[in-house]
Amino acid sequence: MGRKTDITLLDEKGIRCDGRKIDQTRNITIKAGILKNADGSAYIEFGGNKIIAGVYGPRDIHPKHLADSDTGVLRCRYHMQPFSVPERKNPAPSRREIEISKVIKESLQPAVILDDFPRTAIDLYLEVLQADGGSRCAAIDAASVALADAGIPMRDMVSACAAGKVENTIVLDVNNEEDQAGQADMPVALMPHLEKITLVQLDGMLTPDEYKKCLETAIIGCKQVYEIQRSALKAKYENGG
Amino acid sequence: MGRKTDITLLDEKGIRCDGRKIDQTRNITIKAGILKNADGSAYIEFGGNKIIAGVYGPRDIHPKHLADSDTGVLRCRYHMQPFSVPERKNPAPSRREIEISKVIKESLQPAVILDDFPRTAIDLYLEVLQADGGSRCAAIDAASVALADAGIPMRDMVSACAAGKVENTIVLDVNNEEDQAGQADMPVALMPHLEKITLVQLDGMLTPDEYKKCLETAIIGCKQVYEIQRSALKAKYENGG
Amino acid sequence: MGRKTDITLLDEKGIRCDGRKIDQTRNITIKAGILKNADGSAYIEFGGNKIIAGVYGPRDIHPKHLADSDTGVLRCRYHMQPFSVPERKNPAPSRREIEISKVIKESLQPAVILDDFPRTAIDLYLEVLQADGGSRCAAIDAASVALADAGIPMRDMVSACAAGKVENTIVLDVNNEEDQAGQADMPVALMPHLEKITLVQLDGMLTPDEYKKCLETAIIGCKQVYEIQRSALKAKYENGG
Amino acid sequence: MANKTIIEQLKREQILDLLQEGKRIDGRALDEPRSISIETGIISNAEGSARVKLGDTEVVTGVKIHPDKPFPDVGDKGIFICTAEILPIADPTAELGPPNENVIELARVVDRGIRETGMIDLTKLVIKENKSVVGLFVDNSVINVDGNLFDACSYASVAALLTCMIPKYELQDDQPVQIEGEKSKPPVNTIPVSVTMARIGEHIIVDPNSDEWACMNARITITTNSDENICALQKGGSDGFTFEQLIKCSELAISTGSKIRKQLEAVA
Amino acid sequence: MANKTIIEQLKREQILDLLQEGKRIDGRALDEPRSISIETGIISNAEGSARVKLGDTEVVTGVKIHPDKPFPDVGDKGIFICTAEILPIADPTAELGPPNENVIELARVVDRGIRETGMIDLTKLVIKENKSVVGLFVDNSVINVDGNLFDACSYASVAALLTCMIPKYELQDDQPVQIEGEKSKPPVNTIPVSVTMARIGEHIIVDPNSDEWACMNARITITTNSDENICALQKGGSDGFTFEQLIKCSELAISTGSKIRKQLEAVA
Amino acid sequence: MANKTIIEQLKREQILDLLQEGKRIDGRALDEPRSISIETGIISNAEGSARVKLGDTEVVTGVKIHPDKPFPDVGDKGIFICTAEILPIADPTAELGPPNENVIELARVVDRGIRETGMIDLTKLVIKENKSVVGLFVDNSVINVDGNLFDACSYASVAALLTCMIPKYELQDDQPVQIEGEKSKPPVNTIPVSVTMARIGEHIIVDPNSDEWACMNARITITTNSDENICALQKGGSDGFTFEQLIKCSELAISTGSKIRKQLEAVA
Repeated sequence: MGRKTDITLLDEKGIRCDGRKIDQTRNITIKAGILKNADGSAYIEFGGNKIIAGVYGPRDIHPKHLADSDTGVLRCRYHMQPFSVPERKNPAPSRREIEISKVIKESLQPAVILDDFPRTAIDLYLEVLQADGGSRCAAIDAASVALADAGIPMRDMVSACAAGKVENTIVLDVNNEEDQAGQADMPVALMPHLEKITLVQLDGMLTPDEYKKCLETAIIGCKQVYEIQRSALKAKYENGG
Repeated sequence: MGRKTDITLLDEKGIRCDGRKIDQTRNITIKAGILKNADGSAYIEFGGNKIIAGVYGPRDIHPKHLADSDTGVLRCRYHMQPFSVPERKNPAPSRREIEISKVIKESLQPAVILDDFPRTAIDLYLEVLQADGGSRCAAIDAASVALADAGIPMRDMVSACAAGKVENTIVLDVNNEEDQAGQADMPVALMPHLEKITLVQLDGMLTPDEYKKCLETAIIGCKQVYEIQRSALKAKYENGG
Repeated sequence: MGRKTDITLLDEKGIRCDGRKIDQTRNITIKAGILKNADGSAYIEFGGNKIIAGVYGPRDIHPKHLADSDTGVLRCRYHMQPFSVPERKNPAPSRREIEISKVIKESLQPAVILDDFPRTAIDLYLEVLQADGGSRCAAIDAASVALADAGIPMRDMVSACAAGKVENTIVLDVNNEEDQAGQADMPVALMPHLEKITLVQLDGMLTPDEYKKCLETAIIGCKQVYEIQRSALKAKYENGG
Repeated sequence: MANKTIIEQLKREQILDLLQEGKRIDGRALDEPRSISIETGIISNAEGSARVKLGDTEVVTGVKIHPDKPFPDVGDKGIFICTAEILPIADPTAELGPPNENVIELARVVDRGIRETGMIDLTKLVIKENKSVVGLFVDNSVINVDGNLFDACSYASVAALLTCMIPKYELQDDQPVQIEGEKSKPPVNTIPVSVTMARIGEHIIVDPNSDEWACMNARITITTNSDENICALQKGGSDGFTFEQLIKCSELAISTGSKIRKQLEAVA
Repeated sequence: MANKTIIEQLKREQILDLLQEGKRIDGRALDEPRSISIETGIISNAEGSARVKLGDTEVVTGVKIHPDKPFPDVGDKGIFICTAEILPIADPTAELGPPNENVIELARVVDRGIRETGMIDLTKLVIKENKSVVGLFVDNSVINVDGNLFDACSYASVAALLTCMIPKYELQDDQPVQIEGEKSKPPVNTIPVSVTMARIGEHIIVDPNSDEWACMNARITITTNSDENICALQKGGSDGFTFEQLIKCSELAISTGSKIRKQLEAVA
Repeated sequence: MANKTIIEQLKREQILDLLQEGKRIDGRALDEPRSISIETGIISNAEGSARVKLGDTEVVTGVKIHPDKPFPDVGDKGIFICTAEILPIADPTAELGPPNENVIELARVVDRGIRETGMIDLTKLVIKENKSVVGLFVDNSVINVDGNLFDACSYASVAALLTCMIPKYELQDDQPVQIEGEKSKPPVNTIPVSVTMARIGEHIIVDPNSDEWACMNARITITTNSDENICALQKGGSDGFTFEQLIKCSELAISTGSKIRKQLEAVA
């Protein structure tokens, strides 16, 4: 349920409060392999989001009873720095962070081939340095690149982008102002080649038609993100990373 | 130490604020076998108390170093729902709940035959849906039925009821108003056939004579409860439970 | 950074607010072997500090994965009683107590010969009954006696005393008033025979010359403390302890 | 953890075989939820309460109401918080201690489903703007687990809210004080209905029981409001959905939800 | 856990054999507590303090006093809270970390014994009704364990309370401020004495030491006040008592308590 | 724990052999810190921020500023709190969960180094004495570990503080309210520089990297201010220093610190 705002969220020419068109994402840049110690890593700037993804593993699990003798286990922690948000965040993990960690994990599990690594874990850490609207999608986008950078075998990439409703119009990649004031925000993650949707959530209100439009719009965004993820990995390996 | 009250706790005809006589318990109903998943269970309404007891076990103990190679272990958790009391209760276990869990466990241990189940635990969970005066006695009464329902071998039932002092008179089964305003509350648990008292606590002030009278009164109450426990188990098995 | 005070911290005759000279420690008494159950123990009064040190071990470590197959492990807990300070202290260990536990452990490690006890721990517990300025030094002094009392083989004693700056003068053993108002406080621990400094911290501001003077002064204090530690152990064994 | 026993594998094969024939293990149609029983007003210490059975999944829910400080920046709205706990009596694998990620997700999805529909008009729960508001605390205690806790907790929360009575408060001496005897029904805008569906193989089933839950590929919970709009979604599980499957799920959520809403409306 | 070693079994047999002859392992009579030594005023940072030895069980206790908000509904009473901790120096098996059920029971039984006798007149510790009251925080630190911590902590708490000095506070600007130099003795109504007894076989013994504690069948702690009435009871241990044994325990608690009370009165 | 592998032992021997020749494993002189790169203003949600690389040790630090109640007894000073966290991406051995003793020491040493120099004039951060002050919260997130986190976090904290902008607050209705658009530079008295040295055998080296950290005998962190006085010290590690070594360390801290301070001054 949104709050009132004085900002013009969408003008008569279809231009949004940050100058974007309705089918345009914010600026996205991804860089692979940015951490020395991690087995794989990536840094994403997605609008105002600045997020580092780091991967360790496959590695042994402690305590052992959490291990699975048939398959590897993907573990995921989404974590915001105290300074990443306007109001300083308490460093202890919030319930929101724990839920986001879980939905991110479940959005990536379908892509990661874990069967080759029984009794081990792949640990994925997502560190939000600066948070803006859509941080879970941005985190998934960086995570997918970091997993690939770590050499983890994958069925497909996972590319995420939200769509939403602003002034009764379905738009791509809702930003923070739009989310605060807005009518609906639907983060989506897609395996672009397998055409499987591995994350979908919704806050807001959509008619059945809007729901369909919103999904379609988000999928287009995911595919745009996929190209940026590919380029990031390519850049890393062309630079002999 | 009680608080002042405007209620007439005991009138000249020996009738208490809720209409009971001094040697009368509140309404008690017990139903055995009410949960699908638990190995044994019971539901009790005892005055305003509404409590579910569930038993799992004998089952393996984790972590293993808590197991005992000579005998089984009885574990017990008394837990109040947030909505069970007038002021919403924080869901984390309070010190009061931890102490009550311990005294309930120690009131049941003498009855439960644990030696046949080395290295295992019998887990007893007491979930208070609605709390009124005397909830620990009510919990023990339900627990005893749930343990029997789970087929745990027992030396005897354990039947519990409080007695107390109201207007300088020893009365059976102190209710919440009497406890708040009252002079003494003494919960007692009894193994009716073995005539052993396995729980006794006291808040309040009693002369040595009153103490004796109070114990005797509580024991009479326990024996009344025992008949209700028996009927509950009988009803279950007659209904082919 | 000190606070203002009305007390004359150092008069024209070089006498301090508690009547001491600049090179004089507060009263120190140490008694070895004061606890029945502990393997070794000591009680120190050092100015207003009243601290009990107790040692258990070498003993098995739980959980086992914390054990070291090559050597024993020294573990240390510095803990203040709720009533040990003017404002009642929350019983949970504070960050300050955790840090002090660590620096005390590292001040004693060089003296304790751990190699003879692989897979075991020596547990050192420091219980502050009453806290005054310089409690970490007093704790180390008691700890060293308690370790010796427990028969733990040691390369040397560890003797601790602070020096500091008051009214631009370097003084021995800063007390609480001096610390509050004062310019610098530097706790130091010394192995007197091996002439190794195993603890040094500083809060305050010292020129390089003052720093040297302060270290020298503290070392003199440590050597005085050492004599008291020796006497305490001697007294214990002469009394057939 | 995920070590599937042979019995579990056989059960999955059996469930899949039946689904090929359009049947479910307990005889239901694919789009058929289990029977729902709702009892309200069962906890006199709570301002609202309900006991809901969804098949053998069973929940007791209480609504506690008390005045509170508003959250910063939303001083013009009351507080609504929904929690969930899986009691250790509910399931042999339930864990004691702080809630794990599954329980946190459960609570947050139930909370969001109700919150995002705007079921309760929180602007009507203000005692004094920016100073003091009414808080509604909805606590779900799961007492028996047989799959699909999301919907069971959601129905119990909605039923407890629909039947709660809100005390009246006034500021006296800057402190909120309850006015004895004046209670009112909650300001209800719409009735949210949560419908959880699982994908097993290529089949979409409504309201999975615990055998189905254990072998599903992915799940989705969709909450709709009285206008049959979609107000909250949550995909879960370690696999995904196709676009077409997600459209089908939304249709099922609306059609199934509409029937369940009638049952919820009847308790109010 | 409960794996009793052979040594423990032999010790239990020895203790039982002696009890048959009316003797105890340390030579005491069955109704004889160990010697009690009480030192007070030992912690200058505390408003009251005591160090108590009950045989080789040893406790240091401090009373801290500061103004606080009253608990809701009891705005006309000061606050009294009693805690206990078994320090890791006290016993090789003492655990670090949050208190376990034994330590929680210890603290609550000691607290209740003192509270239920009404030892301190809390109505005299009000600075301003419903706004600000005086809080007494009694913290027991056990430094050596040799059985029967209940009584040792109780005596130390009572001795520290009897000798504490309560600062005077006034509200200034709605904040409680301490008036320098004005301190008073606590408002004492009665002196509680806790007596803990164990049943070993059919024998009841007073003040069990740790060997006796390890092999008892059940225990009971009874607190009496200066009028020799019974104000608090707590049964513990994994077995029970007969009615006759409980009557006998109450008589022992009164007779033994009366002697110990004289020793506590002497410290005030 | 401390089970040193053969590889670690060989590395220690190699490091010691090189030190005998006055050389280090990465080619630096004994008194030479690694190169330091400092970027500021990188987090727009923070009032100040910095990303510092000290060799391959890397830290991101943010300063958050908000009004707060002053600590009791220091109502005439603002609040300064510095924390540190080693993120799990930073090192394969980093632990999740509450900070362990190493992380607590790290945070407290960095905090004390800055606090004891009096870098920020906290008396200028008072909104209303005893009522409301400005709080500076400096949070260090270590993102890659290659030894000597103390200095990396200290430089990042100082750089973030030097470049932070402090909002202006006024009391309105007893509540601190931010005045839009009015921001000022922090009141800086001096620039603290932390220099950490390790003793390996009899050699003192500046800014140990992680190989050196793993095999050092003892370490010391010395913080100096702009006047080249010594303001904070922390010895660590399981061995000690001689008096002469400690004097040498203080000289190295001043000479090395003086160069690093120029680099920090340049960011302001």
